[in-house]
Amino acid sequence: GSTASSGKKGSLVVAGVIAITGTSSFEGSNQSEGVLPALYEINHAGGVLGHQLVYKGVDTRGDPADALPAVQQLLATTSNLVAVAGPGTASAPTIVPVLNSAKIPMTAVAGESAYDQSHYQYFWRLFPPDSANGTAMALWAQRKHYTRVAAVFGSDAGSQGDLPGVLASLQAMHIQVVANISLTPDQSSYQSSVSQLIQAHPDVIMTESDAGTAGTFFGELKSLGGLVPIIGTEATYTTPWLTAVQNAIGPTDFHQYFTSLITAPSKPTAAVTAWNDAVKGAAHQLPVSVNSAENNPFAITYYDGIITLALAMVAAKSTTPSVYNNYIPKVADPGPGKTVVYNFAQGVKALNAGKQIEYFGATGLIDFNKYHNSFGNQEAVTLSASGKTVSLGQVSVAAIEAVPVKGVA
Amino acid sequence: MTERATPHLVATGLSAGYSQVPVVRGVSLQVGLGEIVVVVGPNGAGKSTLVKAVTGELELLQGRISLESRDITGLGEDDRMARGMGYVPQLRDVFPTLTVMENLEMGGYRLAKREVPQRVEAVLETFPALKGLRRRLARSMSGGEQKMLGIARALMADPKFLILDEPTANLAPQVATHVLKDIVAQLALSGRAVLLIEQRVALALEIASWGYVLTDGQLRLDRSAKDLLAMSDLGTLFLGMSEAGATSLHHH
Amino acid sequence: MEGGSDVGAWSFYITTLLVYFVVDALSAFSLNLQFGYAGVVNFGFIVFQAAGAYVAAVVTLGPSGGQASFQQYILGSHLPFPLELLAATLAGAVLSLVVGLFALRRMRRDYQAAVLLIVSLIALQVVSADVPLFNGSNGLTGVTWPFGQLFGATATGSPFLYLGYAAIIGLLVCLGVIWLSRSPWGRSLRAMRDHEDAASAMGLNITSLRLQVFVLGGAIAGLSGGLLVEYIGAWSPGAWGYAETFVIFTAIFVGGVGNYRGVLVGTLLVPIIFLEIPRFLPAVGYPGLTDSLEWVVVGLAWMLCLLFRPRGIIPERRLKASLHGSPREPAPAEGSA
Amino acid sequence: MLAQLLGSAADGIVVAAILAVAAMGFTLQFSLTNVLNLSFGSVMTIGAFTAYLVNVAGLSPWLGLALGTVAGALATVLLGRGVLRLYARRRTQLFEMMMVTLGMSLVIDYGIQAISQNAIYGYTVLQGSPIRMGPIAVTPIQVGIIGIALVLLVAVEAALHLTKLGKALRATAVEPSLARSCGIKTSRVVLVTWLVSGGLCGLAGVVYIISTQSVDYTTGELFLPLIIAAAILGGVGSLRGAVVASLVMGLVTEIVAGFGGAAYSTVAGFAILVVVLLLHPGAVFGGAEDRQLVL
Amino acid sequence: MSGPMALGAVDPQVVPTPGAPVLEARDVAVGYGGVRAVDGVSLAVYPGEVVGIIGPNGAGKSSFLGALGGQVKRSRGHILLGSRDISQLPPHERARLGLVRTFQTTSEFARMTVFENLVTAAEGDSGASLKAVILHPRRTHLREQELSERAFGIMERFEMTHTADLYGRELSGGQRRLVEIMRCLVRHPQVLLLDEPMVGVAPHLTGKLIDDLRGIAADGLGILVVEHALEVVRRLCDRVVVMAFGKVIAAGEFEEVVADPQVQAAYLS
Ligand SMILES: Nc1ncnc2c1ncn2[C@@H]1O[C@H](COP(=O)(O)OP(=O)(O)OP(=O)(O)O)[C@@H](O)[C@H]1O
Ligand SMILES: Nc1ncnc2c1ncn2[C@@H]1O[C@H](COP(=O)(O)OP(=O)(O)OP(=O)(O)O)[C@@H](O)[C@H]1O
Ligand SMILES: [Mg+2]
Ligand SMILES: [Mg+2]
Repeated sequence: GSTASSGKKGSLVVAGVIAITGTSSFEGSNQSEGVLPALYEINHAGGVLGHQLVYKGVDTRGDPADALPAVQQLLATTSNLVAVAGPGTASAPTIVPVLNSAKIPMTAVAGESAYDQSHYQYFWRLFPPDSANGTAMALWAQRKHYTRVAAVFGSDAGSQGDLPGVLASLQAMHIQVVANISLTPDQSSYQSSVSQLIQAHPDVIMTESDAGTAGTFFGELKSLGGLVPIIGTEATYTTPWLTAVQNAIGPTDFHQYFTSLITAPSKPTAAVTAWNDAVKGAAHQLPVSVNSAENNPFAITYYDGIITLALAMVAAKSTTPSVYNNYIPKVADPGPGKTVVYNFAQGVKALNAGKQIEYFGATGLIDFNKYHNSFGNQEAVTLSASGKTVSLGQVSVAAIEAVPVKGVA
Repeated sequence: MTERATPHLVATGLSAGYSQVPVVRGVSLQVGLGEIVVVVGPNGAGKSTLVKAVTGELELLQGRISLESRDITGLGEDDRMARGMGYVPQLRDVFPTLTVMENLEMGGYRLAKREVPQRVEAVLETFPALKGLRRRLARSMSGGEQKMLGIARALMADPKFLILDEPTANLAPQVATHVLKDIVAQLALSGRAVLLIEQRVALALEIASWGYVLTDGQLRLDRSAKDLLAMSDLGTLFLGMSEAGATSLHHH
Repeated sequence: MEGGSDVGAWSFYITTLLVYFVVDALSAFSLNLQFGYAGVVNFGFIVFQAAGAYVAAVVTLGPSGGQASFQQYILGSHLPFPLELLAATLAGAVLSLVVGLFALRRMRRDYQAAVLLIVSLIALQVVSADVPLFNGSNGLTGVTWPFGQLFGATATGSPFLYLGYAAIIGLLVCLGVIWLSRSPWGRSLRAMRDHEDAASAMGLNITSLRLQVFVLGGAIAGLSGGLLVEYIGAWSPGAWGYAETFVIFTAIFVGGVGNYRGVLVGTLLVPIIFLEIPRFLPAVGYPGLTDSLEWVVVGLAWMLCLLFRPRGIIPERRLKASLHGSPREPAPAEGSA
Repeated sequence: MLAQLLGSAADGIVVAAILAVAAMGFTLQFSLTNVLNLSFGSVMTIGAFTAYLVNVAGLSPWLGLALGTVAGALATVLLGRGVLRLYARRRTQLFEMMMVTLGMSLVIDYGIQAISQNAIYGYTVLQGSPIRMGPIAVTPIQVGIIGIALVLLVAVEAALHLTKLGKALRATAVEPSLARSCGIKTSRVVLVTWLVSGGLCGLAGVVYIISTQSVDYTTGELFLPLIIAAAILGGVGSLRGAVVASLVMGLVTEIVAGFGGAAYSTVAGFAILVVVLLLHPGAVFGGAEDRQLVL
Repeated sequence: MSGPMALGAVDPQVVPTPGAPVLEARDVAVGYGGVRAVDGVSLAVYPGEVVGIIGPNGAGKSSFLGALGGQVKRSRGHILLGSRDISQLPPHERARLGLVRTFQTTSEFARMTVFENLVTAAEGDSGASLKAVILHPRRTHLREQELSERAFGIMERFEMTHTADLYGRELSGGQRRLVEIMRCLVRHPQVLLLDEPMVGVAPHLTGKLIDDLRGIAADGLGILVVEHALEVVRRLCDRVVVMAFGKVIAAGEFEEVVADPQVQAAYLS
């Protein structure tokens, strides 16, 4: 549909610095599923201070060496760049300093614990660090009284991030790891790994890997009769993974066995409704179906990040990055006397009315600490046979922080 | 040139070379049925290049070639062979990774299946040395054995027009003589056409009916073999020989 | 707008490309020496660059914090300039010695290529899987450049200085390579490439020559890796997939095998222009479509180059004998009459 | 322990069968045309996607198997005739041709990525429930794949060494010009090479995704190094060699994986090649160095 | 006759004592799987002497030369260069000790010019090593000049100067053969092994070659030549060895050997 106002002022660019091709190309898909709906919502509400926002993908190819010129090219050629979504895991170490010194605010998704205590002024992360997700999984296993865990993780960079957190948390909770299996991506068969797993007699599998690998692995696991409950990381709760594994073991078994721990909204809120609307509005631009985008935790996080940044621009009455950057916590963090808003339009309205606002996101409460990190409760979910997200329960931030995880700083 | 046989192959104004640069320039020659035609000349004169132009391995830059009065200028190597040409190259004359038998079968590629065993036996009869080596890979044979195989391979198809580029290289003297005096001469007697390149000039001219002298890519002489053999100054004039060399040409 | 387009952003971008150009030129020169001169088809080239990069990184990062820190690695220390580059060079050389000892055995050249390709894959998998070695698939971060204390901690913070620094090193090494390949030693390499039996029958020790050129090339690769990692500050398996070797090979082919001017042109064209220009293409279709199509364009450009310039843009030149220190002019070509 | 070994060995044979089909196609193509075809994996992907589309269209998976094979053959002929030959006419050399095939694989792979929207598609057909014999568990289709590999080995090997056309293929591979001067129509002979090796390639793509149960644009590309390794280990041009090498590599990878080294299983497979080189340097030496392209 | 700069630094051990052979083969045998190509050949070449080997195709002549040069594996026997046993040495070390050879199938360097083909022939000497090139640039330069003088001299003699800048792969069959031989002449070997050096060479050049080979033999070098052209053998060789079925069946002066009935039967019938 056409947007409310167009072309009155020049458009502004939100760049997605992410792997779009190469082995980590799923990152790019996750990102566009979140950023595009956010932009749709913002533009539909009249844009930011009269400017329309447009998305521009910048391909890092999952390689720090490729990412650097890509970002510099972006900076050189894009005079109307106001924000960056990303960078992702592999390229963050190279790119974060560059963007920071170019004074471009970024909503990063790099889970590395190196950024748990980031001092970069323009770095903002709405994601839990990798270790938090792992701790939540361990806590969930404890709650379910599982005692024999098998860890099955892909050996690729994208899939290894959560593993240390998982192992350290299980150790802290004295839960036995009976098998720690690493899967080299894209083999023709994982039969040997499957039989190794079966012989370890686990009562639960904790897992993350790329979608293709997971499909093959769990398909073979099922055909050899070894299915047990599966707890996936946040990254498994994305369409390619879900589809691949669902295809491989069938929707009924999938629903019965699979749980994933994801960053979660505390309850169905107005923000979630706004998110769903935004996805529907942007549907024709998305590489995946509405349903799968709606349930993609990465996408939701990106969405929240962009909405927050846009609100900060409105609050600062400026699209100048170095100016609005300081307003980012001001429009998100909770505080006394603040008006809670659940979407961009509400926020603009409140700000224009001279109020202070707190954007309560589709992922829930946003509260940046001094390291520009914010993450919320984690939720255990599964997919119903009809493809709807079903919540199974919550793991609170407090519980996660209470686990004395050693070795994962 | 009234005494020459009816031409089988006629090449007129041939120019050919490598990377568009002509090596052989404006050469015309003919080979008739029942004739052995020899091309002689110093190293690098362009003899092999000329032959490759005739077989079609090299594209012509200029000129026309006809076989049995039909123009074959535009035909590829394989089509020319299908019209009864046979060729023993100077280098790379066998399939090294194939056995002797397989090499011979390839030589008889265009023969009917039942004819092949017969021809193999006939050809091996002319080169008894190969008889015991049927299953040997060509690349594991001695230089001379490979040359024999190369010739035998070309004989398989019983070509009407045979081109031999230094067929006696690497051959022991009596085998060389056998090739020239028995095999080649016999072919001509039975009405085939033969185009021969040889460095054993005297021996070649002895069996040949016609000879061409090629130097520096151009034809210098076009005479009957007898006339050429009689020219005492042939060597010194056209082959760049010293007196001593010239005598050796005659008493080889 | 501070973040927007200005001279600074453009010059940083171009500077980065130029730094990459230096690194790629080093790689291409070394690969050309190995392939164009010695006929060794080193499809594992990028591994030796990676070795240099990793070693340069760990010897400057300081002792590893072990499992407790966010990255683990071996050999952690604080070596000052130029020791860290020497270490990188040495790493490339030592690794190529080890690999060369089995991969350079007498075998068909295309087999050898494939064996080295496989070495490249093995190395990538081992480094990805073995976290204590070089922090596994997450790779190493936080690498600084040697003159950080003087000019600002990261190389990207003072890119022009870094470019100058890299260019001087690159120039010296490249000139050295050119000089060596024109020397009698370089000629021996070509003889070996063309006919091993004949070369050894003339007294050339084929095994040793091949190992020499492999190790020398590996050393230069290591050096280039060191220069690269100090600039981008991070290194991970994502940066050295085997496809990267092909990019350099293509640069050589596009420019002209065996001709260093051609190689330079190819280096400018392929890794820089081929791989950068598509970034300027306008976005079409669903997100990601442009990026896929970029690679299609790269592939096509690649193929067209090879089609229209099969010998490269500047093909190998014949070394005319008269230019070769001979006091005599070669006689003009004449017939032998 | 023994049970694990037996189980892994059975898995290894299954993997080997898939690898063998691909490696036979590769080794055939390589030895007969002298092109080290780095787009072989991409053609596998084409075959795989064809089978997937047949499945989506609701047709029999066996038809998918057949059409995947045909698609591989056609794609190979098209590339060989349409593209590689252009280069051969311009006297492109062996290694430059390898670069050309690499460019080709970029175009195909990323073309497929663009068309397939970079998604992974499930392909769960012909699975069936496993047949169990103690620690060994194989599905019927896996047995089928092993059968297919063996039949192909015997058939192609016989064709190559016993038929006139087979011999002509080998002759053309070593001395194309001499072959023409024997009257062999080399361009027709090469066409057969493309067809057969391309068919094997397409078939390999399909059996590969039957095993992995999913297909995306990287399917073939990721499998290619293993194929090349198997082809070399077996001695290029030897079908028997390719099959034996596939068997060795399949067994090694699966046994290593079965005993806990899954992360290193492929490495172990490749390492075999290295070990063979070290122990027996002459093993993979053979054939002339100065081969010409045959296209 | 060594120039201002010795190209082949000769191991003192290799210099034969007066009256002793410069090359000696003792009971050398070569087998290929089932085929016994060379079956116990013993033979000595003295300084200043040209020895010819003749014999039917497949007699084992090239295999014997291969065993001497190190290209083919011996199954038994010893090879002595001067007083040194070189049986275990790899080909390049034999070459450095002064044993130089040509091949029956020409072995020109295809992507190097004829000129480069020639100068490279001297490269096996340590003068071209990486170390020498880096450490002694001046010496290397002088050596290059000296080499190119020699190369042009030799090319002129064999009317190949006009091909100096042609690549090996652009030569005609006979020209390749000439390059093969000229490469040997660039060096100052102790022993020269020639495998059918005259094949495809135009007749007038064979005369020159014979003169040249006799000339360098006179300088004290030993030459062993395999040749089928009897006329050449007669004019070139001091002594002839006849091989058949891997064995030596006769040896002696040319005229007496060709008159030998056994030789007649095996070779000349
Ligand atoms: N690689 C090999 N494998 C098996 N047999 C071989 C091999 N090379 C040579 N032979 C055989 O060994 C014997 C001797 O071969 P060799 O090349 O030494 O003969 P030669 O005397 O040089 O013959 P020619 O005069 O034809 O060159 C021959 O019967 C040949 O078939
Ligand atoms: N492939 C090639 N590329 C370029 N030039 C070539 C090629 N082959 C031959 N030539 C040149 O063409 C000329 C003629 O070569 P050709 O082989 O026809 O000579 P020839 O008369 O057969 O000599 P020979 O008696 O030595 O065999 C030579 O000067 C040679 O340098
Ligand atoms: Mg010739
Ligand atoms: Mg011989």
